[in-house]
Amino acid sequence: MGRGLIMAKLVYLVPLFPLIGFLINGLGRKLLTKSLIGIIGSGVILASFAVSLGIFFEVKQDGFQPVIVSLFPFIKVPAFNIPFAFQVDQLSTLFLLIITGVGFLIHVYSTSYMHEEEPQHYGRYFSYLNLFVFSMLLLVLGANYVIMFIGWEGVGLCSYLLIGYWFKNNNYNYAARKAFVMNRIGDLGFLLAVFWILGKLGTVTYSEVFSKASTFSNYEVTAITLLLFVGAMGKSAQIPLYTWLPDAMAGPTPVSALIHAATMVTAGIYMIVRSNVLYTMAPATQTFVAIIGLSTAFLAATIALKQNDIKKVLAYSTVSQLGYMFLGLGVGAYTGAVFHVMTHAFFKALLFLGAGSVIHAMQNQQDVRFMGGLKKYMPITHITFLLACLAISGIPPFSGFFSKDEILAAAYEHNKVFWIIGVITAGMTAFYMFRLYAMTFLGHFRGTHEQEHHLHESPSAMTIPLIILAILSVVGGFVGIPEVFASNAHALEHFLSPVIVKSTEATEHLTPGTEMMLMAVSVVVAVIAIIYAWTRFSKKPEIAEPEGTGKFLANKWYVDELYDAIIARPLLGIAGVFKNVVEKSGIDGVVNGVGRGVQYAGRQIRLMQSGQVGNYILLMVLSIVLMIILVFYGNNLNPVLNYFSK
Amino acid sequence: MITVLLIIVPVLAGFVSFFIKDEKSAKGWALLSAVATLVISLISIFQNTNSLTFDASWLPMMGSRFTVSLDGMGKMLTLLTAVSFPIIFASTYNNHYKSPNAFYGFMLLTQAGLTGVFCSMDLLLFYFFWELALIPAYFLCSKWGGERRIPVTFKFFIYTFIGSLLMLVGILFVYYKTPDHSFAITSLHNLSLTAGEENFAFWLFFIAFAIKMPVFPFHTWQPDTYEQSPTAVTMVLSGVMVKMGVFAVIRWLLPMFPNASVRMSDAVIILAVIGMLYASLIAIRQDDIKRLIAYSSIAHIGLMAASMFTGDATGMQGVIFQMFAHGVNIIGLWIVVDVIEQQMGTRKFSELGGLAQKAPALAILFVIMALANIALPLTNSFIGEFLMFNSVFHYNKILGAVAAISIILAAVYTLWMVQKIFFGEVRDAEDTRLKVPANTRLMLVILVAVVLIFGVYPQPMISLTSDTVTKIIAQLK
Amino acid sequence: MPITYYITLAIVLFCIGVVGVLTRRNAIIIFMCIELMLNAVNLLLVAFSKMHNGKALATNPTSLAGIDGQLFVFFIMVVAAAEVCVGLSIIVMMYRNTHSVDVNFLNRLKN
Amino acid sequence: MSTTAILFWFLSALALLSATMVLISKNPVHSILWLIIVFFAISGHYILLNAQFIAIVNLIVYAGAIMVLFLFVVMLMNLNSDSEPQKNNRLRLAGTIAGGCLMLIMIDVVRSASEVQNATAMVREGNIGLIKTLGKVLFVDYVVPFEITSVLFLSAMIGAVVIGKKD
Amino acid sequence: MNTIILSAIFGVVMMFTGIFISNRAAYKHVAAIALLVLLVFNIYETHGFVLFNVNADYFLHFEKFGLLFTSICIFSTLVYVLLSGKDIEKAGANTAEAFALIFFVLCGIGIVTSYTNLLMLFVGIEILSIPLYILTGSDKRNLKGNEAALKYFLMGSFSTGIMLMGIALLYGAAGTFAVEHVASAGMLSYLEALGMVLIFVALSFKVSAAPFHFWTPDVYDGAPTVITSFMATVVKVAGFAAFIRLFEGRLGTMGSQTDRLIAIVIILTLAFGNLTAVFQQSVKRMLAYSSIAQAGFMLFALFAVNDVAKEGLLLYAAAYSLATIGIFAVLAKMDDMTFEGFNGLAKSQPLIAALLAIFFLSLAGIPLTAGFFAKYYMLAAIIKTNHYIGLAIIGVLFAAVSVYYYFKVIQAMYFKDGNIVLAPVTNSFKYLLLAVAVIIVFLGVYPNALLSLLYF
Repeated sequence: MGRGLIMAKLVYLVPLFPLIGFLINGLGRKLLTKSLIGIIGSGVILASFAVSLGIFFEVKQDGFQPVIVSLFPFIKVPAFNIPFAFQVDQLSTLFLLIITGVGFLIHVYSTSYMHEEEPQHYGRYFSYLNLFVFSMLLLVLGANYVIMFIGWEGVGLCSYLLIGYWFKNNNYNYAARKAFVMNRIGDLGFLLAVFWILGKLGTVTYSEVFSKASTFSNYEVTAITLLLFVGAMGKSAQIPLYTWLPDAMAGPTPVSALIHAATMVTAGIYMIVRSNVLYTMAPATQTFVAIIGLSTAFLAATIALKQNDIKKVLAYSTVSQLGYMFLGLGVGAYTGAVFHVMTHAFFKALLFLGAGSVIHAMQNQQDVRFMGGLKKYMPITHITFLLACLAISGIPPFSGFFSKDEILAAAYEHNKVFWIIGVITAGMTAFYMFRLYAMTFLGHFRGTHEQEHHLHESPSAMTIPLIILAILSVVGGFVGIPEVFASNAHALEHFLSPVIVKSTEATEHLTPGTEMMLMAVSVVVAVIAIIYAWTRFSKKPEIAEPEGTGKFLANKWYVDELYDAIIARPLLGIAGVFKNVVEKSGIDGVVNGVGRGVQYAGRQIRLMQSGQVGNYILLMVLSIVLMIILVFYGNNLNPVLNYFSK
Repeated sequence: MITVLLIIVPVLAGFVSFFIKDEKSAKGWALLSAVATLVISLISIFQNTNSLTFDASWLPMMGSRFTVSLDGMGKMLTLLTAVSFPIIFASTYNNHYKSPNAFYGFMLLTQAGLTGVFCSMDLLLFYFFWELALIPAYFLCSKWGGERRIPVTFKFFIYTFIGSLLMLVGILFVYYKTPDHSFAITSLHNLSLTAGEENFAFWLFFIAFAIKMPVFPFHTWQPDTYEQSPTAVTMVLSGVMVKMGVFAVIRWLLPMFPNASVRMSDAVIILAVIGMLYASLIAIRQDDIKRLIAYSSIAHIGLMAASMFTGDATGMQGVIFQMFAHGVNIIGLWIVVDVIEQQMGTRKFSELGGLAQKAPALAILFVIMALANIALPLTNSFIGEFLMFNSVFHYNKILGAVAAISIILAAVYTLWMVQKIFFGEVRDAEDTRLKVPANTRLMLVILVAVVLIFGVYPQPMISLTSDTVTKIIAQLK
Repeated sequence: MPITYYITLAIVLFCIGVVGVLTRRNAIIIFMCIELMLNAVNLLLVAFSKMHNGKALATNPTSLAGIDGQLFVFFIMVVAAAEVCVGLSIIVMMYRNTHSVDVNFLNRLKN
Repeated sequence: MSTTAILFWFLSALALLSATMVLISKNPVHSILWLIIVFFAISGHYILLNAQFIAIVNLIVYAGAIMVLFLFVVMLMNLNSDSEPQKNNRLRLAGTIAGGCLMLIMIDVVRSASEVQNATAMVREGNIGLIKTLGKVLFVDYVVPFEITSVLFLSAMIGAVVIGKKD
Repeated sequence: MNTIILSAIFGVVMMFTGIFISNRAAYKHVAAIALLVLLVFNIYETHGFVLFNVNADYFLHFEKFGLLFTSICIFSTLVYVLLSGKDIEKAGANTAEAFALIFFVLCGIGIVTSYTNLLMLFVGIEILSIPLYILTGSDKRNLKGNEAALKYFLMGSFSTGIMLMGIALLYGAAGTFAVEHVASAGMLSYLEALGMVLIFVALSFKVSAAPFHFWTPDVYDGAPTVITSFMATVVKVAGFAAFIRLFEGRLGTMGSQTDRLIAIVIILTLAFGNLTAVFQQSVKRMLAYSSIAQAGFMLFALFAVNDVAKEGLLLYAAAYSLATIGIFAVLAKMDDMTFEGFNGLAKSQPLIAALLAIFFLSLAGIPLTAGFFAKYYMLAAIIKTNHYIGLAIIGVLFAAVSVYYYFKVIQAMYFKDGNIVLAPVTNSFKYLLLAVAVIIVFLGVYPNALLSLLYF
């Protein structure tokens, strides 16, 4: 290494720029003008993106070895040394590009979207966004689990801050807090895993951990990977810690696009891919991951079927797609998962930004039942949104098709039931996306006149990112095109191969015929779902309140209520009991009781002080008698009295 | 000699302060002396332990000498004390106290006591300072506190006094077990006791320290006292004084009774872990900022208590680091509480809300402090809590995991607090801005800077105190 | 005479004195009972004195051993006289103020 | 039974009886008179023990001076039997039981003491109780306590003056 | 010997002063000067300087501990006379006689701190007690005073009877009254043991140890405040000197049962004193109970009987006496002796309040006051025996209880508001009080100043 790797050594610049942006915007939010804030906010990300590109080109060269840039010792104690170090390799570089690239576009979009905010809040927004990018970059760049954890918690914090951005609204604050707390539950698992690794190996640096991984017993590696996965559950919104993500839509829409679709929620996938060495050693965990991923994908998809809030649909869709990615991880298709992260970043960011554009135009109306027919008012938004819908539905040759099929193929290899459920879920995905599309853009407008009067296409700062993302959504899939279509296929897999260890028990690849067959089935299912949704909802939008199963789905399987009933309420109840009963009457009761006991004893003993000489002398005489008994006949009393001698 | 100065300056300044009738001058004098002490303390950081040792004859008949010295941990804690007081004085500069001369006099005496505790190398001397720190604090709470101050602080006093008296018995007990009948730390660190004696003495000392820290179930004095004390005193109590307990365990208890410490570690750690969860849960249901922070502090101290007894060098390092971190953080929180209480006239969550609109800068600073309170990475408490949880987890995985639940609960109540105070709609109709005086703001900024600097680059503090860790762990082995 | 006889006699007298102190209410009689106790002690001391003297005489015919006992009795009498002097004046003072010597009326001070 | 023994038993019985009568007489004057008889009985014992000096002093100081003083006071106050109402019977019983217990227990302890086993008090012989012997020792060896006792009398005197005199 | 003789002489001198000098204010000064002379001669005696060389070793033996103890008593009395001289004048009509009695008491103290013979113990105790009966009743018009005097007298005589019985039994066993013989080595015989128990009871009565303490609150409460001050301090600690002289050589021979006996008495004393004090409304009566509680601590010395115990007893005597005399001196100037009576004292009399606070802190045993080292030594004495350490723990728990009632006064003075009525105090009174407080604090920081006198 070292040969011409100039950019890789400057990798610290990548997170540094957003940090600078954060500081400038954060401290100077009252001094800077809005445009200046926008320029700084986006500019630093662009700078990071440029550096990332430079790094990418270096990493792409053959024979590239991972570069570790160590800045300073973060925690250095005799038992271990955790440096503040960054690791540049294929995986982190890929994520750098996604984060800074998509991040930049969303920043640009935000300059326009958030333009109505007061300058200081505008500055606050951009500083949060910059801080988020900084944290996310730390997460993917860290050369050890602790640095990753810093980013891991940092993105959680930024997510909290941005969800609660409009802090006057207490519902948003609740959503923010919920997000943070649920993330924390996951973080706890992550942290415990880190402790375990640290205790066993005395290091958390990836390269050392993976090279020493064989010292773990089977039980340990399973436990560690499970704990890490708990972290991923929280961050990437998997069952049972997924309910925060739909609520997180309280934040500004670009935030949803960046954090809750494109980047932060994929941190869990990044982490597992990063730890693929460990996961490959723990097949039990892998199966668990696959099952959780698949269940989440299915559950979220069913919920998405009946949601009417445009962002909620997209949120559940995100949860569902993340489930897909975990399915991929669980069946060993690490590259597939990363591939899907990438394509998902493109089209889901696009969908959210498109939705943002719609919401912007609709003056913050988010319910699709009051939209419709926007096609003619917002052409660019409409086209890009349609492309994204096709991409997510897995229609060839859009990006989603390739990435999703890679996962499904791997699932098929692993277990056919996984595949069947996966395909059904894919069908549902196509259905709800086009239900959403149809109700938003097709048919006739159902909103108020005032809203109709204001309908317009968004400004270019918003549409240009849409267009760029649309292009990426369309062509992005070709980096991972399967072998059946091209000879020089799976560029992504080749690129990532140095960081991913193949499972030793990996089955043979499917025959091209089977693979074609699988693709055909999923495409057919998707197309049928699209046609049904399109025809049904463009004519007769679903406005009535749902009933029966529909109501069950619309109410999200009542999971929030369930959590409330079995976790939140009992916990508060216990806390109340502790506060009002145990603390007051119990512990403090004992303490005060001692005091009261002393007073009571004082009051009683006082009565012996009767003032009567006769009584006093009587007590004295009795005491003398007792004392003599004690001294001369006292041996029989020994057991009682020995109590006082030590 | 520098070490002696650290004690003498506040003592003398404190006595002088009693005679300064004018409020302004008293304040200025206190601040001046506190800053002077800070300067001395900063100088002492760069001296080596030998040159900081001062030894003089005191009570030859009793085997006690006036021996003070500073090792890494001592330097750190005297620094914490020296930093806290100027910050406290400066941040509450605008508050008015009746008879300010006595107020500042007692404050400075408390400072002297605290400093003395941290640098005594003679057990009897240590006990002296231990009490010297308590008495003025009692007067401060009782005289300048809230409505229920008299019974509450009295409970606090008696509670801690019982603890220290038991410790006194323990001190005498070990004194007669030293071969040369001496209170010197070197003699006491080489006791040879039977298992029974060691256990007995262990508990005598531990109860005193446990009350001071406080460890569940000896904690009930604390929330009341914090609530009723004037905030400046609460800062001293929670920022520095509770560290006395932790410090004393590390300085005295563990090295004197290494075997008993190992034997009792299960019991202590279980108590501490129960306390962490218990206090966290209670914190969730509080309606008073001070009580919430008080319970939060109990939870944090519980972690320190658990970690100290794991016998793990890393955990010990974490505890020592966290003493500083916790002190800085909680003082920061109290400063904000003080501002709110002074200006809004209430500390009830149910009566607060939306202050972020009235005082955005304060909100930001408070949020950072709150995040430090929940040990977010890149704040100083993360370092400490990381090391401490690590050690507890290695001590026993189940206990570690259970203890770690408290970090979730910490997030719940801390964010709840932030939300209730700063977010949401403004509660009162008046659209007045919350005035945050420049001095208060400056102090908060300093504290935030400390939080972040040591959160990102904790190494100086770790290196400073590593000698203590090495010594203690060697003693435990 | 066996010394135990004297001891028993003295103790019985002493205890009669004690019982008197316990059962009577008249301060003067209580005081008299105390004097009775002192006399019991005196008797005992003299008896012991003679016992020790007897023992010593067996070896040394001119021994004065045991004389301390009788001297002690003398001092007791001296002290008792002084005490009676003070005690009676206190009782008289009390009587002047309250016209009673009943100790049961001495209960302004209690608890 | 020898004369000594008869005397001993007689005096003992007299002392105990009179002592009991001191307790149970309702009239204080009677109590005093009974007490004087006790003192006489005890003086008899002293004489029996050949402690003549003590016997005489006992008669003069106790039976003579002190008891007369008592008698004066009682008569001065004009106390008669009615002036002492019945004491609470329960307390009386408790007092008697307590005193009885004390007696039993002390006797039991003393009788089992080794020093007194087979020891006798020399009766009607020995000369330490004679005035001459005693006086010698008292004014030679015991001069210090003897002189110091004067302080006692001084204070008693002051007491009598301070308390007894009318303001 | 100097003390015994001189104090007897000074007592007589005071009596004559009463006759020849009609200015009552002068008595105080005469007494103070006499005390000063007494103190000087007593201290000289520790250097071997004796006024009258009387060989009385069979009865009295003067050694450093006893002399030092006497010095502390004399010094305390001096402070007492200076602080409370005015109040003595008010207490009764016979001021000069009162001073004379105080000197006689000191004579008794000189005896009980140096006796070697049970006869002297008896005589000493009586010389100590009889003046006190009189002083208690010196305010003849006060019914409470009368009652207190009579109670004190009756019970005191009763306890004298008990003590004499004990002495007689001891004599029966040993054939002599010399303490060294009585306290000979070896197991106690039954007779001796019974005698010791009875003497123990009588002395316990004198130092008001439970369950023989019942007279204390009533008498202290009923007596004129200024007399209570003297009784509760100087006289009481002298009782301990008597106690420890008797038990000094006894430790090895008393056996575990007697140990237990003392232990139980200690616990009872601590319990009765502290618990009952908690409930009191009147500060004066509270102090009476607290003096019982303090006695409980001083009894530790008796239990341990070692060097540390003796050093501690000295310190305790000084610390306790000075602080209590200081408190009573202020108390005597107050109309309302309840706790409420102290409300707001800090406002009207800041200096006096501060000094009172120091005295109370000292009584509570807070460090930096002499009271702390006093308690410290007592605990040390117990722990040094490496035996019955549970007793030390019980002791400290009750010490914590004692904080409750001592601090109630401090709370009243500092944290509560009220209109206090205090008789006018002179500046010299204040300065003297200040000096006492300084001594207490000085001994609290450097107790060696006093203790090293034992070993110079």
